[in-house]
Amino acid sequence: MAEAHAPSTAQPAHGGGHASVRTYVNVAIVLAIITAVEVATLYIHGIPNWLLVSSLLLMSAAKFYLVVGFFMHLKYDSNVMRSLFVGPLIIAILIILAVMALFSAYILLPRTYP
Amino acid sequence: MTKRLFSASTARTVVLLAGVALSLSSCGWSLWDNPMTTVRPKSDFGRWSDEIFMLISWTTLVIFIAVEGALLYACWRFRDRPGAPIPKQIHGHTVLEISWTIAFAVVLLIIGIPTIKLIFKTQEAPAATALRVDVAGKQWWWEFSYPEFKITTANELHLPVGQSVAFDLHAPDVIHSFWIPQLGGKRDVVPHRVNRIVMTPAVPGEYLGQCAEYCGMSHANMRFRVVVHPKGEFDAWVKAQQAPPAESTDPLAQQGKTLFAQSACVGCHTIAGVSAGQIGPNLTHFGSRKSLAANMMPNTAANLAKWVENPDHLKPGARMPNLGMSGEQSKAIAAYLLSLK
Amino acid sequence: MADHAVPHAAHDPNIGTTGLDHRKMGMWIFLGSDCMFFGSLIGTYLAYKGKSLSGPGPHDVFNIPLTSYSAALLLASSLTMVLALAALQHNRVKAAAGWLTATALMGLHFVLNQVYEFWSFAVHEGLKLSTSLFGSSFYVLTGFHGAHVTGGVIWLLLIVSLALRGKIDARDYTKVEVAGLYWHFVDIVWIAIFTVIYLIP
Amino acid sequence: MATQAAFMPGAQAKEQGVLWSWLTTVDHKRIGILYGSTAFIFFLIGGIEALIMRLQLARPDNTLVSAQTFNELFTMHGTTMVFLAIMPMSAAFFNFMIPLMIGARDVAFPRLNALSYWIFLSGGLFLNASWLFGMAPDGGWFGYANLTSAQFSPAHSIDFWMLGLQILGVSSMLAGFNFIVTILNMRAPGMTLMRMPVFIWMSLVTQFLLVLAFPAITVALILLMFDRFFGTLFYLPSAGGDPLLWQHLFWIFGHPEVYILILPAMGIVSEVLPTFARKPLFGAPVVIYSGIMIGFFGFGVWSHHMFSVGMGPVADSAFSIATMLIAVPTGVKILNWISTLWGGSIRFSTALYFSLGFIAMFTMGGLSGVMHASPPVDLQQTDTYFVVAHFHYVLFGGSIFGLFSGAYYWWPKITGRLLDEGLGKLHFWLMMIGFNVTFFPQHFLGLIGMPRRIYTYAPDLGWNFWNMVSTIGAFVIALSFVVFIYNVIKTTRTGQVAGPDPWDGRTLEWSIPSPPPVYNFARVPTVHERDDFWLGKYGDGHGGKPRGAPAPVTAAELAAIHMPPPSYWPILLAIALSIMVTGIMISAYQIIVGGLLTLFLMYKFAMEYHRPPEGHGH
Repeated sequence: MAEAHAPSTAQPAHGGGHASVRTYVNVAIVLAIITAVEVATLYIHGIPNWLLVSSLLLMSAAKFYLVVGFFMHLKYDSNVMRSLFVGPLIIAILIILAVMALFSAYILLPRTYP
Repeated sequence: MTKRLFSASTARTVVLLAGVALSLSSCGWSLWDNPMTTVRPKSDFGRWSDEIFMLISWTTLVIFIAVEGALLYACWRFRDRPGAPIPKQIHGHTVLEISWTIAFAVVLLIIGIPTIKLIFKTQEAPAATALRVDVAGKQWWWEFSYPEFKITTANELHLPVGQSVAFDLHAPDVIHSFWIPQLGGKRDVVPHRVNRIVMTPAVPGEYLGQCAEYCGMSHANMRFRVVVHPKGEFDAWVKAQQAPPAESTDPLAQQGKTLFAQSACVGCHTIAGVSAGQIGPNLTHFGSRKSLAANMMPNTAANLAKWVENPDHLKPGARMPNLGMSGEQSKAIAAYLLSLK
Repeated sequence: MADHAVPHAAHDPNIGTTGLDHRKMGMWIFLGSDCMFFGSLIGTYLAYKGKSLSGPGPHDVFNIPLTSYSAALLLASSLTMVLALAALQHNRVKAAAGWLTATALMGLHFVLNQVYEFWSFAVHEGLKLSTSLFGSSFYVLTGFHGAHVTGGVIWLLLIVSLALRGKIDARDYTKVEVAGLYWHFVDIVWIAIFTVIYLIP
Repeated sequence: MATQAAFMPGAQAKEQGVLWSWLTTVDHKRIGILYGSTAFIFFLIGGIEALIMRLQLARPDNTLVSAQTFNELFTMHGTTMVFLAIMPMSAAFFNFMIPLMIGARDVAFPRLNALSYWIFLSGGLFLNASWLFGMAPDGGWFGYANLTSAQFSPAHSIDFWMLGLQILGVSSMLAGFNFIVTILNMRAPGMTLMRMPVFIWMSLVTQFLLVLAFPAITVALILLMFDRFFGTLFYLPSAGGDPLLWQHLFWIFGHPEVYILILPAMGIVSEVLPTFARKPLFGAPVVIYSGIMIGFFGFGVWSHHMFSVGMGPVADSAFSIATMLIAVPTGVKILNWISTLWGGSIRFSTALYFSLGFIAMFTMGGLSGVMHASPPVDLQQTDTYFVVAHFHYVLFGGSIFGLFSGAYYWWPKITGRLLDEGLGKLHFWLMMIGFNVTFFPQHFLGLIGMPRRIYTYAPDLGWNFWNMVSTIGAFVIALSFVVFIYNVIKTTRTGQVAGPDPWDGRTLEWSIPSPPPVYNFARVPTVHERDDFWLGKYGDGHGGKPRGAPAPVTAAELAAIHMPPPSYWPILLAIALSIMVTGIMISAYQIIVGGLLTLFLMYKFAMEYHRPPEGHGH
């Protein structure tokens, strides 16, 4: 990352330009389909819980990626912009997971008092 | 302008650091023996922590001397001399960097492994034979209950020597921290959950405890007293506590009892057979306690009368209201309470 | 269109020596920071999930069809937002203003849906801020998201008003792009909230 | 609107009066001076609070101040030193030095920079105004729930603290965004990230910590505000709420905050040592990566502040290991600093004294920190004076020594005059001695059981002597600052004129006049290496020849410099924001009026320069 962004050597980096209106519409259609599937899974009974949760998380991650990558042009943007957003996002997710673990410790590993 | 006073200042640095080291090594030792010392442990739990503390202390002392020594030596050896050429422009040394990184990692392993072992060891479930004590930290006093014996007392904790004790810590109001320095580390007393600390007092004697988490106005006055008894003595104490309170024939005490029973006292305090208030400390055997108001002062008639008259004056923010007792009334109540052996 | 930022770098105070736009970079950092903001709120919600002592639980109150419709609205508004940017970059200012208006209206619709949702939860389901941990954490989390959407709507409408007054053209596309980044971010936060809070049982 | 006239240095000030020119300034150097002087005043206030506490604790059962006052003092001392003294003193150096050291003419968003300062000032004044209302915050700088709940703290004191921190958080985050963009996007041509001075690197890491850590406390404070004003249950145990949620959110912010306080000082030391040892920083990339590691791991160790709350052995172990890991990059840094001195030709200036003091004292603070990384040991030490000693060795022995090193080092650049070296060394020795006399005995006090945050103690606990020693030391520290202030006053008029490069410096700021002109660099430099300015003077020692003096700057070059003109929107916006936030304590109407005003001013602020100057783009 260091040398790639030497001032005055970087390419002009502009949002837009790289994705066409057609791409945007296609992405939106995919987003709509995923959302529909997400909601539909709620009404199908008999899916094991782990499968439901993991598939919902997977689908929302896909939507997240599509919006960030295409609508926000991060897929085409400079590495600097990417790391400015993805780094904090990773820290935020890790902290959410850690907080969940800390607060569920009492449920998962109940301390038995005789 | 930047080149003067070199040798004199270095000498001063040396003297200063030598002084620091001296105070660390010599005058330190004689003063560890204090009523709330953490480095003269009197329980298994305290001793284990102290062992790791000493391990880390010696390790870090070696590092400390090495680092500060290197710093001072570098300052002396490489001081600017008149007419000195520009020093060689060294940018770094990869092998050195890697080796001291590894060295630090090794030191941390030395400290880390026993630490992790001890974390699990000290947080094991207590043995079935352990004595259970329910501790409630309240603004700004301590309640101790022994469910096996059906005893409740306040601000004075009595324990048998050599028996494992499991403290279950409750906080009805805000966060406190239960700490008896000589018997080992502290554990916070947190509303909404029950914390636990387990230890085995090893030496009979009297120890002091104190709340160690800021809990409001009189946090500094939330102290308690711990008595570790030889085995037989503890049983006797339990028996005495289980007995109904003594009836005094002293007229002043009798008058005090009447006053107590007729006033707002009964709303907060329990005295077996007299009242059943739950808010303030249980006073059934109040006369047997050595101190008053969460170990703030000796439990004497004069102190107690002052306390009853105006609690807030002695203990800022005290939750016990000023009941407007006259001097005579408070003296009577003090006489009654002190008769509750 | 400013396809050659570097030669102009000395003149445009918004373009840095890397050729990147200050405002855009600043917005990305803000969004990174906002990840931590919503991360803390979502963490709070999850830490308290299932720990309410009383009151209706999440799946007693949620109106999934309505919320799905809201989620679809926000996703659609993201599409109109990029279309607005694309139109402006081609200097089609009127079209851009139209897409921006559509975006803002969908955002507004989302907010109104949320107001209705809150109202019906409070009145029909008896879930208030002070009812239970669920009530507290749900309203604060989704409420702050709603506040973000409201801020975005105001921002977009201000840009529309500039466009209508002829004060925006292709040169100013970065302004719309930066507003767009914010808008899409609000959308992805909703993607996360929708799944984590509404859908996962 | 689109015509952003070239702002010629000094012209505006002459037309509009000195006060107005400072109120509307957007010059990063002036804002830096504002930050520095404001922070120093708050530092003195925090110091006076500390002295009163030390007086109270000098003797057992002392009655100089009441319990309530003492609790207010330690709350305000902590809050002031962290948020109103050390952070803005660092911000003063960020403001003044970052553009100079990366070869830029200003920060990325000059008006936003002014806004950060004015919001900081209003937050600081608001927080301290609580003294005037007799409602100084008394919940500790950490404000642990549920003591701060409406039930246990019904007075407005907690509101002052809560809203004050919220305001200060806005200021810090705005500054953070600004500096990140400035550093990443405004470096002089050729200054790659790895060629940046280490101070700039540490500043960059600090800014990331700021913008990523503050949201956590923002959320924690929002939850507290909702609890206190709108009846939510977040920290209410009787409704199932968990007070530990506050502690987690607070320390998710609070631990990175520790590095926010120390990393700038580490950066300063990394500049001062090479200059006075006349040798490059040893292992500069390692120092930089260590800083990044410290910053990143800083987000993963927060619960080591909570070993005593009963998280269970698994969490205790995980956070213990993570905390020990963070000691590695810290130790590596210290050894690199010593190696920088090694083989050098060391000139003992006051700035270097303070840097050496930093290394010596921070090492001690770091080593006692290793003790707390071990939960069993921490259980004995947490919330005792041992911890007080530890973090003062880090924050005073570390941050303050480092910041004063920077002050003596960059003073000539900022003012054009040198501080007196003799008085400087007197300041150093008084501070060094006073500091150790004050805080070293507190290790003993902690080990013999003295808890923190107590306003009084019994006479029979063996604490009397060391408390008295500590109090005496505190007054020696106070004396050292009297010497510093005298030095500043004396040299303002009579100090030796510094010239552009008094220390034979290595980085770009020494290549321009002292004090620098408004535009900093008449010609933006091109950078080829780290320590480029030094290499230009002396060559690289491997056959690279020194570069000659650059061609003189032409009038045409000067005329082409565009600097942003002053703006009064930042200060107005800061006032409006304060009106809105304080409305929470006063009335809903004030919130609405303040909010609308804020919105309006944000619009005016944004529209002041709707377009870049003419000539851009097409």
